[in-house]
Amino acid sequence: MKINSYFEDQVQIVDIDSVRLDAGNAPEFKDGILQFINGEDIIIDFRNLEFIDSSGLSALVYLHKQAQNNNIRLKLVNLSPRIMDILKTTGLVQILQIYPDVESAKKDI
Amino acid sequence: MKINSYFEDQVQIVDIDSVRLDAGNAPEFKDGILQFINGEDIIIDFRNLEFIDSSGLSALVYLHKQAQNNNIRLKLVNLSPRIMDILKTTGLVQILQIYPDVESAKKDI
Amino acid sequence: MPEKPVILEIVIPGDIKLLSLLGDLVEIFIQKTLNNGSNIEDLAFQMNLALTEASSNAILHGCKNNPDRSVKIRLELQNDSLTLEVSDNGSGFNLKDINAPEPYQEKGRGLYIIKQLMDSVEYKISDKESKFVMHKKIAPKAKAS
Amino acid sequence: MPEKPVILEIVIPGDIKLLSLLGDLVEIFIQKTLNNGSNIEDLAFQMNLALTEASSNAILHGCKNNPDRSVKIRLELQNDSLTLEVSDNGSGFNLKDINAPEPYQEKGRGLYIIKQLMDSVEYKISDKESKFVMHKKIAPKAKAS
Ligand SMILES: Nc1ncnc2c1ncn2[C@@H]1O[C@H](COP(=O)(O)OP(=O)(O)O)[C@@H](O)[C@H]1O
Ligand SMILES: Nc1ncnc2c1ncn2[C@@H]1O[C@H](COP(=O)(O)OP(=O)(O)O)[C@@H](O)[C@H]1O
Repeated sequence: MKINSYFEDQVQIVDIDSVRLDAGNAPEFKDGILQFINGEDIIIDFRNLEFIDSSGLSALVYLHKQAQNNNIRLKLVNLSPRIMDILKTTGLVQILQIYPDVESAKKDI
Repeated sequence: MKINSYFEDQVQIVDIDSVRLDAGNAPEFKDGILQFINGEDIIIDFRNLEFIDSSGLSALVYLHKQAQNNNIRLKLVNLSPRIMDILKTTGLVQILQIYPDVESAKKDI
Repeated sequence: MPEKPVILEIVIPGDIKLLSLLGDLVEIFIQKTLNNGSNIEDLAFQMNLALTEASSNAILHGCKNNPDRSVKIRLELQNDSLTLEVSDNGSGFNLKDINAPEPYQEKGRGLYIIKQLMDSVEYKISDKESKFVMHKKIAPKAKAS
Repeated sequence: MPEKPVILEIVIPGDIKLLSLLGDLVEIFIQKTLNNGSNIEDLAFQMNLALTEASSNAILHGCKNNPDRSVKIRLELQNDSLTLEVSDNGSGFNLKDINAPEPYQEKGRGLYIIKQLMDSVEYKISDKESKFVMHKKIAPKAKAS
């Protein structure tokens, strides 16, 4: 999994190249994102992601809680309709911060 | 399988959309091409083809012989390196008329 | 749909790095076997997810992620239904009521997701193996119009 | 490569329309299981072709293209070799010397192609089934440098 971080208009954006986030690579994803959770809000761009399982969801919940503990916001963008379905089924849309795209996530400060 | 025929500089060109030519669709291919074997030379453009089996090869041999009987030429173009390998292994490069692309097939009258 | 059932079986070592193979293969297999009908893509995706959940449980809980053990999956496609089976040689567990997990919970969403995707699930434990069986009805093939 | 073998089994009705499923699945399976090493793509393609040849024989000659019969394929991936098996319930045939076909011949290239692609082939007939078995050595996984 390649995790790539860059700044756009002073906002930290992280994108991952994986098409699948499952029990096989969720630990790597979790550790990879964790290092960016320090001073500033983060946007994770999931435009490449086509599949997520419950281990991937667990990683998102964990990272969301870590961000809260650090008083920053973790914003998830470009989630596919199928992944949105899974987030709805599991009730995670209620707690995670989800935006349609990078632009709308940047605007909401 | 879609078999599409058109004329370019008065030369008849036929292309097929299949990525596979095997025992499952070789009869359809054979019958589809047969109807174009009448008065004029034909170029078959295989740029979409990624796989051929012995039934596909048999169809090519049959069509080649039909063309010979009708005193026309059946030219095969845009064969992938892997398909060329199979034609070499089976000795069919010796009898079939193979060209790298449509242009070179058109030039060789 | 063909007259006889279509069956796919895969046996892999209990290694979580092989997990993605199983789900993706099942998705492709369903797409290619039932290659007409517009909702096949969704069905194939859902079965990928259900199988991935059951298989990661079999690998992580059943085999303790030990590649010297193995996990077997089996998909049987009938005319109007499909069955997914995931077996391991672990000691099994007690399949009780599967309830919706709390959003802030960090574990325990796998079986719940499976339950949402399938029509019924059962768990069979014998001396030889623990087998998780999942059923789904599928819409009969649409007639070409 | 994992410690235990990786096994793929598929059972389909004897219907030539399902032929492409088998070869493509085997190709994808090999690619995903041995997902490093540059010559994997070629190996996977060659096994697609060998399996397609043996399966079309099993469907057309073994099952007479009758979907009420079935064909079983099995791929076993070991550390340094792979075995492909194709079984049908037909009456079988006599595997003799496999010779290069004449270019103008319209049939009989399947077994010859298989022989070129594999290291060895055998044919086993029992009361229950006819089984065509193909072996291939594979280069051990290249160590990451
Ligand atoms: N194949 C299995 N072997 C042993 N225990 C299992 C198996 N599948 C599920 N379980 C048990 O069921 C529990 C719930 O599974 P699940 O809902 O998938 O959540 P999670 O795997 O995140 O804990 C697991 O924690 C485990 O104790
Ligand atoms: N599974 C099988 N069952 C019965 N006969 C078979 C089987 N496989 C191969 N054969 C016999 O071997 C012959 C040669 O096969 P092959 O080289 O693939 O060429 P083709 O299928 O074009 O005849 C077939 O014509 C058939 O008689």
